Amino acid sequence: MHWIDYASPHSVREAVDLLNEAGAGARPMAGGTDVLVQLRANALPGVELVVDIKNVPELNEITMDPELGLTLGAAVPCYKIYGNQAIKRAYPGLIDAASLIGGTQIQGRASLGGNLCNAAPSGDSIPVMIALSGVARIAGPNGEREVPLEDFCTGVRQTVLQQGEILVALHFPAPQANAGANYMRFIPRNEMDIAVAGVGSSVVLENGNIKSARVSLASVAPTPLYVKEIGDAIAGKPANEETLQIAGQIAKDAAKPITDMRGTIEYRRHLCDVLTRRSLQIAIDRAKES
Amino acid sequence: MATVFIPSLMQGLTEGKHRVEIEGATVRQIINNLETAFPGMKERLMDEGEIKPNISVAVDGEVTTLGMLEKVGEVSEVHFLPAIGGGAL
Amino acid sequence: MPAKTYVQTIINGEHVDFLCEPRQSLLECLRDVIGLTGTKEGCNDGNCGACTVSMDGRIVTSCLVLGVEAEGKEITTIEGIANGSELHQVQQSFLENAALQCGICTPGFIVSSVALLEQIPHPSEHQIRFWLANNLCRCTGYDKIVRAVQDAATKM
Amino acid sequence: MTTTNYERNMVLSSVDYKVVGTRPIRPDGADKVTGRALYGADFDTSGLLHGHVLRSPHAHARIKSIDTSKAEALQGVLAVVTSKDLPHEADESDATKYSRDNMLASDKVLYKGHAIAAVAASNPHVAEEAVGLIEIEYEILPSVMTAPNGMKADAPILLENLRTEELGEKTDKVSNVAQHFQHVKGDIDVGFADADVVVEREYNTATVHQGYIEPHAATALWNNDGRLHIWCSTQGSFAARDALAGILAIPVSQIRVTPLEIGGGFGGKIPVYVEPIAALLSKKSGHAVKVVMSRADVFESTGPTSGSNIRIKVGAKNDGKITALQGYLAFEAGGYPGSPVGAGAICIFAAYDVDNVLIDGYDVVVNKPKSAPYRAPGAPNAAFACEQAIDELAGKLGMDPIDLRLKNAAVEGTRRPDGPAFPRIGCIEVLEAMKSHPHYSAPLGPNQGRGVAIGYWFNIGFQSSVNINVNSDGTISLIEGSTDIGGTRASISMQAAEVLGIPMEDVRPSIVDTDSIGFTGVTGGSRTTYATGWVAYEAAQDVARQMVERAAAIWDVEADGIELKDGVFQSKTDPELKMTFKELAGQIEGGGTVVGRASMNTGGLGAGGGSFAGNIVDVEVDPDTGKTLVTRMTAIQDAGKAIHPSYVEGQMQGGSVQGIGWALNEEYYMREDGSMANTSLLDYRMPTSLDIPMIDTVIVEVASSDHPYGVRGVGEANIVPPTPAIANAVHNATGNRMANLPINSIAIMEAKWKKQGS
Repeated sequence: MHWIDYASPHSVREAVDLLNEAGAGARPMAGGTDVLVQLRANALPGVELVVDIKNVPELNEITMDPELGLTLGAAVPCYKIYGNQAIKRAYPGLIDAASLIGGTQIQGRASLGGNLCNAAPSGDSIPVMIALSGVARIAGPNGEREVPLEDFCTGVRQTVLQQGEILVALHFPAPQANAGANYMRFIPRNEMDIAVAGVGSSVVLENGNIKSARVSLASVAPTPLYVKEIGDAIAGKPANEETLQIAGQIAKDAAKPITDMRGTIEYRRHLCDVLTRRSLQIAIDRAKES
Repeated sequence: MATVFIPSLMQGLTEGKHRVEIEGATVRQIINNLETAFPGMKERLMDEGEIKPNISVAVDGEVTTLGMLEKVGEVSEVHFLPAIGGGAL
Repeated sequence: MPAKTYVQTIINGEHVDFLCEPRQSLLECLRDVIGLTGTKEGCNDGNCGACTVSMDGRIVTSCLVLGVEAEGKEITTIEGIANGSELHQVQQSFLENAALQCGICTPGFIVSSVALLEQIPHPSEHQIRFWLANNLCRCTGYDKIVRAVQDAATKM
Repeated sequence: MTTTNYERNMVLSSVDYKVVGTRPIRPDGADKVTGRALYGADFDTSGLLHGHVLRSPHAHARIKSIDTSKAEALQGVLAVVTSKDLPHEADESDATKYSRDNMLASDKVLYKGHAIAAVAASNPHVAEEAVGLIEIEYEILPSVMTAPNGMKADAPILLENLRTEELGEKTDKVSNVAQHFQHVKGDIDVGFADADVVVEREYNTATVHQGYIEPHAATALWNNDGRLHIWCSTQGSFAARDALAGILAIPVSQIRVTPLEIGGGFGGKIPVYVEPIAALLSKKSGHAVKVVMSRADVFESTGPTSGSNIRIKVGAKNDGKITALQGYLAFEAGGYPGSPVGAGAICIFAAYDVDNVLIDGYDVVVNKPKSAPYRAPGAPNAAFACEQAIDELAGKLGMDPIDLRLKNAAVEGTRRPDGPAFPRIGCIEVLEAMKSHPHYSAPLGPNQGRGVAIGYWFNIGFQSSVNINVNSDGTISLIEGSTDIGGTRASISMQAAEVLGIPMEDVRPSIVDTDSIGFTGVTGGSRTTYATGWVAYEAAQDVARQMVERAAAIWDVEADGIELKDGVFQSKTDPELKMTFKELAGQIEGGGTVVGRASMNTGGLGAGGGSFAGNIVDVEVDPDTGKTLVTRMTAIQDAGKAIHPSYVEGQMQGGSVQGIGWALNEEYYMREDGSMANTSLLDYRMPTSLDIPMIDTVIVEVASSDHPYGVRGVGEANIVPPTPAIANAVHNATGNRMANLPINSIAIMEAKWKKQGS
């Protein structure tokens, strides 16, 4: 690895100043499970300063409010998320994602904020965070701003973050009554793998019908793909197999995958159909139990 | 006399015979006597006094590491085989 | 060459201070700077678990931690698992169940397994397999490792 | 999880011993569970430098120039080496040139990852940075990745001097086919004319890696007295010494190899890679130099095992008697000749006693790393093809697949297709153990299928050496040269202990360097417990003889009147005259120590008759995604005699799980440009603990006819049957035959879609 400097700021202001001064030569790091691998593989050749943001208290906070919802610090590691009983009850879809990123060791370091900022098409937590209508709270030299998560990733490993900006927290609205969510991916192994395709879904039920739904896909486009058309098409429809088939078909049509070592175009589109149906079914079951 | 098995790709030298009886108490003697009976064998089997690296000799079923020095019994079977490249050796 | 960084840690219960370059991983620091070579490198990208150590009570792959990040942390490596001359039950169970062949993955498996049994004292087979999925073993087929952890759980 | 009402790890034993067959704790255990054991990368010495290797970014290219000046100028760099630092004599043979060029490329690079230059620096990061400053000009050439493509008339040629060798005869055509051979038994035309049913199929297997967890690591010190000392992780310290002597053109006596603990090898640590580079860097810098590979280096630059193209034709009578077998095997050798196609051809039909057989084998160079041995090299590829064809034949005949195999099973005296006849073997016994296992008749759930297969590996014997020193406290120190990859300190010590009637815990085994013990072959070929164990037996017999003589001198009686029984030396006639091994040992030190020695050749290829192994496998296939889970697996193998049954089971379980990985996911995924895409353990996808069930075992014991305890090596045969057994299980679950490895979920869905479309 080439020489790097390391800084460990203790406030958002300090972190933003460090990053702003260093410009393109600086890289924020939370758990480091992507950044260190990329540095070692010479994938970040211009980076000379690593700004370790996980010692900023604000980035480690978890706050749950029955009215306002969940605010998750950007650097909170996965194990703290799935170890949190309140999140477990209210946002089981987040738990799905947090407990399948990497293995036990990776989950001791990796964060959902980091997963989002890494902006890999396969990022496991992003689809369900989009499905849950998550919003990114960003701090920068010009103050704070908020971005809906479906707009956060702009390309392969590219995000809306500008020079000097960091992701501070992820915010999720309080779950509605009769709501459920899920993340499901397909991997060849049972753990420690990159999604060949993934689906995050959320539904709200009303009298056995789908009141609203949001579905987002992983690994089938340059960015996590929010498929608004699915929600539009199945809202108001009964929560049954026929409706799920409609959703699956739309997902399959919306996917724009490539063929690579993890899957072919045809197989990935097929998976979008299967996984969308399966994921929505779990979200529906959870909504019924809630 | 030992029974020497001739690989199919060498049977051009032995008028199509796939097994022949040859005198010899060592692999060296066997090869020398083979050459007398079927001229050209030696050139196929040996290079600079050693068995070619691509060929191995099995006496009574087991490939030997002693090469030309390996003893051959009165009723032994001798096979010339392709050497096991990339194998466990 | 720019300056090295001074890092203060507690490793296996002892105060250990060391100097390192920011680019050095905790794994490199343990092995090359401090001389604790029991923690192994198998892949250097977090996918084999051979470098597993416990940091502030949580297992991590030390190849994905910078040495400088260890400032103020408590770290337990394979060298800190036994209690003096007495093996930890997990170590003893690995031996009695022949749960190692070449042994290169063993330090990581033992550190992970000890953490598992602290968290879940009586894990199911599935829980053991799930917890250990970040630790690769190419020799054993995992059967005897899972049995060793089960054995340790019953004896602890 | 399956509930069991049977023994999950059975040992079908007929002979009992005191130590042999028990399960003591391995002698090196404490070091290995506490982190104290020193592996390849753990070695340190004063003034140690770190080496880093520059590797080719191209799969096939001519090297036009190398400029190392910027690297040499970097602060902290002490040496830079290239192929020019290797000896290249004027009369260098092709084989020698290949072995040197594979260490450091001279005129051409033949695969991505091919080593070209190396740097030594005081800091490994600086060495890496310096490597980035070396400038190389390439002429990029078209590459070829598979054996069938490499054999095409218009294929890019890798080695301009290469001519196809046909058992000593060289053709004069420039070709990528390094070797063609043929095995003939009977007349297949007659055999097929006789057949009522014929199955003919073509199969392909992907390139796969051994996947040991420890990357290659070596430290070299080329001392001022001209002697080269290497500390490395190797399967054979003598093999490493001899390879180094050839590559560096120095006498073996100038080289001393000290083997460190080895973190897995499976054949892949028989060749040397970083050792000669470390040696050259040491010579040039005057320091000890350590070179450690990265994981990507391991995938891209060390031996995988060959991908292959195999065609099978099998004919049988309606009653199941096989009348003819024909095989065509074309194996990728990698950049230089030497695939395991020869071994694959020996094993492919070894389980069958058939009169008419024809096998053609081809060794083809392609732009991938030079293949290295991998556990039963060549045999799993061969079995994947043969055992599926046999399964298909059983289906056509309406026969139980194990019954079909039993009807045609090889027995003592059966002539293998390559000529030699089998000594005593356990093929039938393994098949019978499979058939009677509760797993074979257990019910299956929805989307599940069961498959079986049998496999063979011939095993090797060769040379080993053991010295035993008797200590005055009644223990013995056992000095040997076989590096211990999987518990062989225990299995070797146990055989010496059995002879002397002492517990294994009284044996102190040490694995020493090449200056300190007689020649010992590699830990490979399933030979260590068989060969070094046998030599330990002989060395212990030597100890026993000398101890008897000592007792005779003490008692003033004739030596032939004394026997050693259960660890007690006693007079055959006078019951008063007896001493335990320990008591006698306590009396000998003053009168000169007892040192037992043995060094012998324990046989060649096929030693002990080899080993047969079988699998029963259940899979569950998700009909919508194609994802395949192995839900139950039973491994059955003939161990001859299991010295330490736990480690025999461990071999069987480990081989089975490597086989699962090979069957379902593992492959070198090659990009268009000839580079491997999945060079991390994340994307290479070896099985994790969560991917597999417990692996049940049955150790069958059909004693080999030569080893004193009847041992057969067990390290390899167990990886032969998993891939076809899984393929057969997938067929039974889905109705589709899978002709290519890996059988991943995409392949399963494509087979399904193809069938639906047709």
